[in-house]
Amino acid sequence: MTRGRLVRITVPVVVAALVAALPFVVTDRFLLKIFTYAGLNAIVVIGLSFLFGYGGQVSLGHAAFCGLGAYTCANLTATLHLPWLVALAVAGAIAAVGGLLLALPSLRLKGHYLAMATLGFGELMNLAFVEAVPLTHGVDGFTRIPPPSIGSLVLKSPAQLYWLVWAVAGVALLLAANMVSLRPGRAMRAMHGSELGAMACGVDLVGVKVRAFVVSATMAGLSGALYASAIGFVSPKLFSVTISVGFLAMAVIGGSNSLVGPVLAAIALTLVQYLDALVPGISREAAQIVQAWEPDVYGLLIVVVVLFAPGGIGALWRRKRAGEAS
Amino acid sequence: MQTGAERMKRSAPESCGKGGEEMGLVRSWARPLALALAVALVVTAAGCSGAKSGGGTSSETYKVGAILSLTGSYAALGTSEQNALKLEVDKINAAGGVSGKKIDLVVVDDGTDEAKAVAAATKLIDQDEVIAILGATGTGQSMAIRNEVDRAGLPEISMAGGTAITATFDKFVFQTPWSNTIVVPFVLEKIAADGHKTIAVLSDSSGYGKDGLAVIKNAAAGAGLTIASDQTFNPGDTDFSAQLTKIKNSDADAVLLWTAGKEGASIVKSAADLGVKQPWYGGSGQAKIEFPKGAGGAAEGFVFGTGKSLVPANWGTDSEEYKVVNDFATRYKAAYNQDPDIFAGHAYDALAILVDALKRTGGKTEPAALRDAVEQTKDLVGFGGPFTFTATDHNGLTTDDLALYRITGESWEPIK
Amino acid sequence: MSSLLAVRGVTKRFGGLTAVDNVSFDVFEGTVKALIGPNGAGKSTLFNTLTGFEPPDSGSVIFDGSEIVARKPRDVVRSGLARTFQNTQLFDGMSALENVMVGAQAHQPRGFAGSALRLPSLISEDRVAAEEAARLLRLIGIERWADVPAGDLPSGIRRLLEIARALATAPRMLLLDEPAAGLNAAETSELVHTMRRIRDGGITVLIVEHDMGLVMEVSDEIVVIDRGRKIAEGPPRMIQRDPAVIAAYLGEVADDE
Amino acid sequence: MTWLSTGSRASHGSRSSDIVRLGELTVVVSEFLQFTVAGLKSGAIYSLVALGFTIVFAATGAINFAQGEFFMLGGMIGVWLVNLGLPLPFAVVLAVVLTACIGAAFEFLAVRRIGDGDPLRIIMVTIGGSVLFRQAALHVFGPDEVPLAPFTRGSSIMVLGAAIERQTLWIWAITLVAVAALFVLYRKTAFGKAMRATALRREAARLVGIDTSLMVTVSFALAAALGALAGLVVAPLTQTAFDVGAGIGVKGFAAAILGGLGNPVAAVGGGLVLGFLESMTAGYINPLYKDAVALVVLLGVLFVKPEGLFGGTGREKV
Repeated sequence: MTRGRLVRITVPVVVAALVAALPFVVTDRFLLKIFTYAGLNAIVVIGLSFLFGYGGQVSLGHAAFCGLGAYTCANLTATLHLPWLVALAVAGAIAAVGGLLLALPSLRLKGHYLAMATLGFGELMNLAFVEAVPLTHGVDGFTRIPPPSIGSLVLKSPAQLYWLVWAVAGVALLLAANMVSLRPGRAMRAMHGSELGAMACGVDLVGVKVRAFVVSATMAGLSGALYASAIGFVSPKLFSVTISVGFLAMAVIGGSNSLVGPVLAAIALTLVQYLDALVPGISREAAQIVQAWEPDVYGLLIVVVVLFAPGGIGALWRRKRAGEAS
Repeated sequence: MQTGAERMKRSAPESCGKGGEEMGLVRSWARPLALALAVALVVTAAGCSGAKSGGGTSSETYKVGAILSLTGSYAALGTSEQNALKLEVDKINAAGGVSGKKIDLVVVDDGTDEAKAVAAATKLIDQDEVIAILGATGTGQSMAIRNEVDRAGLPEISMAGGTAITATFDKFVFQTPWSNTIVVPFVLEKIAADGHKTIAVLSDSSGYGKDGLAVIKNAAAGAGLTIASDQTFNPGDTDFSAQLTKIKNSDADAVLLWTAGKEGASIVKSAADLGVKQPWYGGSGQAKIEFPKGAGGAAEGFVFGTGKSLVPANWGTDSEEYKVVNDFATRYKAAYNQDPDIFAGHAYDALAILVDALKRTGGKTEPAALRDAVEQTKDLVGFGGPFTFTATDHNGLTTDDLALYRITGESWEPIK
Repeated sequence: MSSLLAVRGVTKRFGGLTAVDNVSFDVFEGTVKALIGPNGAGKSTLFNTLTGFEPPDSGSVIFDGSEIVARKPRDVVRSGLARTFQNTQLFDGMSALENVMVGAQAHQPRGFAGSALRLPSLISEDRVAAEEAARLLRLIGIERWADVPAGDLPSGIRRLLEIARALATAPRMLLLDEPAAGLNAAETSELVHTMRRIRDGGITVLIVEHDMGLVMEVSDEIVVIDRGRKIAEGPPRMIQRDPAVIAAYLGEVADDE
Repeated sequence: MTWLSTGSRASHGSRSSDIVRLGELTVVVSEFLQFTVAGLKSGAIYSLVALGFTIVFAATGAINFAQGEFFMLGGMIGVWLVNLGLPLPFAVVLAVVLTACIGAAFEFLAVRRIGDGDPLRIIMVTIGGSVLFRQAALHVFGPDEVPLAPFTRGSSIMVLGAAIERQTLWIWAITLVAVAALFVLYRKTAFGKAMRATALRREAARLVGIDTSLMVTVSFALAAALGALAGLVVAPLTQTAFDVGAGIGVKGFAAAILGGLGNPVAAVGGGLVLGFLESMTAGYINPLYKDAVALVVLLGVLFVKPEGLFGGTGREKV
């Protein structure tokens, strides 16, 4: 085994071990919860970057898939008392079906049209979440969703929830990374680069687009289901188009043709929201100012990254790597 | 512009050779992830130490948490609440605190966002180790944090008006505003007393409006009223022609508007323009100055019911209530150069209830004891009126604490 | 020699304009045929009608004995008819090698699930595809650009890369749309050798080209269209002397002046 | 839905004399008229916003996701100017001009910097821009809803039992004037011809000496002005606030796509049709489903007939 290969295998293992070890270092329940939020966002953003960063298919409706997963899980566990793993699987499946239903009629749409169609889908789903009171409990929100449980093991503590969410995030990252590094990744990047060229190569554009949407929606749905059972409460506001825009911002800032960049962006942009808890000694007033200006930071970051660093974090990293190598 | 060849030279060394495709990717994500984790660990460790040094309930102070919407769509409400809480905490501390210990108020902004409210609750409970949570500002946020509150078993005193907060009962959750369950029958009684027999109801589809509508439907018959037309609108709507036309053409003698949203002003304006002749009634949602101001004269004569304290003299100038409310209003005005709105009042009450309970526990802050003490609140005179909680009533106010007002010009006057 | 591609009465209209008007010709297995004509004659449109990108309004296209007129581009490619574009349609963000590897996907399942799980069969297929792509780059003579993003390649290399990519679909026949455009003299002569090698490898070629020198050098037969109609067909020497062809090209020169 | 059983018809249904039937008919007619008035009122507003989308789309092939924020900025700046003491007419004109300048500056500083015109990047920049506009309005003008005085005071005009607010007349008049002015600008002036040339064939326009980037900037300014005008003229009826832009943006886009993107006349038609559909839904089905109408229209048109009802340049060519 060469030294390079050893590094390539050991580094991810070490990183995974560090992620797993975090709850032993950090005993503060609140900080663990924030890192759990970051993991939940990361799962969605991995799926979104798969679709958007690699496939070039924009979605402004991903929060709706989270909602589908969350409400499915909530109903199956809180109302029907089904085992949590079953609920999680069904939640992912329902979100996948949602992705399929959005993808099929959207096949002809590109760029701006797709953006608007997914935005319309997101808004419509949000109205549905508000109006479908028997299933969603309307604007008041769905409370008392049972925590995740596997068999007789109930995952309640912040550390357990953190491990669960990041384990799912890790699996999602691994699966997505495998797909983008092999044939589907090339097909999606080809589709992004030139649809005509991809067609001429015999790439099954319809199949690839639909699969990219379904994979992406499934990850969002799983994240929503995990959110519902980890936090215990969901309401339609959590699945609004504003949230979708936030996910897209994470994917854009993270950079296209990258999964790690978007994961880092998801972590960073989630942590920024809780700056007061993370930065020791920050005054409460300063923290409040930061919170008030948080959307500005998002907006500015999107504009700046798109204008001046179109590749996002992913490209910055790649460039640095190239610089080191030469 | 670089030439192709120049770019070539730069990118050529990047090549990792044939067959290294899939491994290249692993390498590309491994290192940034490692970096991120390292940063995260450092930040977290720092955060922990920071939290530890400042955190924990020290023996010298009571740490009280408040989850307020200081940004987002309820920012105006949350800001009033923060003003009131700071004013009262300063006053209490200046007078030596409660049972000799000062209050340390920890305010967290939830940005009118349920997810942030939940995080805020966790932070207050686990990082700051507060003894109770005041808030949240909004009904959604108040509901969202219940799981956390239940887990910790400490009292939550909400300042939001949604009936759901105490109607879907939770042992640990209390509420200070006049809820729909008492305001609705009070206003219906007034409508009937004015000689009306049938009403049209116009409510919004938010939690407050939906909830109000349900109470109206339950209580109308009891007040001798029939509902001739039942119309709804969505928060954010700007055109109400459909609803108002139907109300205008209905047999209703009067219109009852139930909304806490900003749409109220546009609705009464539009009603005047469309020739809706029936008299209008409403609830606490209209007890804010933006309503008559925004309506620009169209709200003239609008009658609404809410707490007596909107005009403290309602209580009678020699009453205990008057003293409490007037004293608060005077100090608030002196501190912030504006009259307190009802939201400031609800915050005042939340703190007052907690402080009263603390006095009765003799300074003990065990969650169970404190919760029980809050539930045993009896005849505590606050902004909303005298509060008396029971094991089944966590709202604690009655129709006796309400009064009727009529809009005149850009303000209102109590109806005698 | 049998007819590999038989075009029969293909017609394509855009609104009132008839871009391709009742064109028929054959391309015989193992030959290089050139499709020439003045600018705007309808050559690229004809290419699109043959490859499923713009189905013709009427007519029939028989490839290897079966009708392909109603087939989608992907199915046309899978039946063994690959193409390049006048405006190269490369995947700019991907390396030259990756571009060529995409061509192999015509005959592979999409492989989402298999890739996610890194099934050994899929990994080895991938390795084979990479080796095949490298071989094709060597065949075309651009192996030293293998790891350069396509967007950074000079335009001549881009044209060659597109040919390599088309070859990766394992075609029986190649349709090349102006492969020599933007190439210098040395590159053009290299292209001639490459095309011969492709033909000698058993791949039939139909080429649209403006460079008459190249056309005369490589093609076994030429078909000429003007304003959507076929005006001549035959071996290069015959076409060179065809009065209708000369008139059409002279007309173009006159129009330009 | 509960309200169906308690509608006006039910309450009138118990009486049986012919006079009452006639009265019922009058009510039915006046209700329909009232819903139509309301629909065409909202429709006119949607038309102005849709025109903004169309103008920018024609010039750049891009959808400006910040279009709704121009609507918001127009209203908020107008109210602010009135509060500064400016007479209403001046405030309105100045607010339109200022918003147009903001639109032009946005194009010049941000959108133009996307050299390759990649639609995904334009989408993201205009989304980022819309967040910044909204936040800027929040920081400058505050979080509260603010009222604007009607352009002329006085009671509504009654037509066959339907009331038409005076401000509604203003909305129609201003929409008409704006559309007419646009028509004259585009069809009758050399400047307009340059704009159209840019929209049709950008490269060709550049070759004949037209400053195409200026034309794109002007398109953004015009789109912003139309949005601002819509926001100003409707503010006396609805009040306005920093967060009204996103909602109206979706409605305006639905109207534009319903008509067929890139076609100004179709944008106006799409706006009026959308307003009418919404109002009829609110009147005869359920007011709560009103917002869903625009979304269903948007998705339906995109999925089924992306070129819109009245044609246009909806679909991208292969």
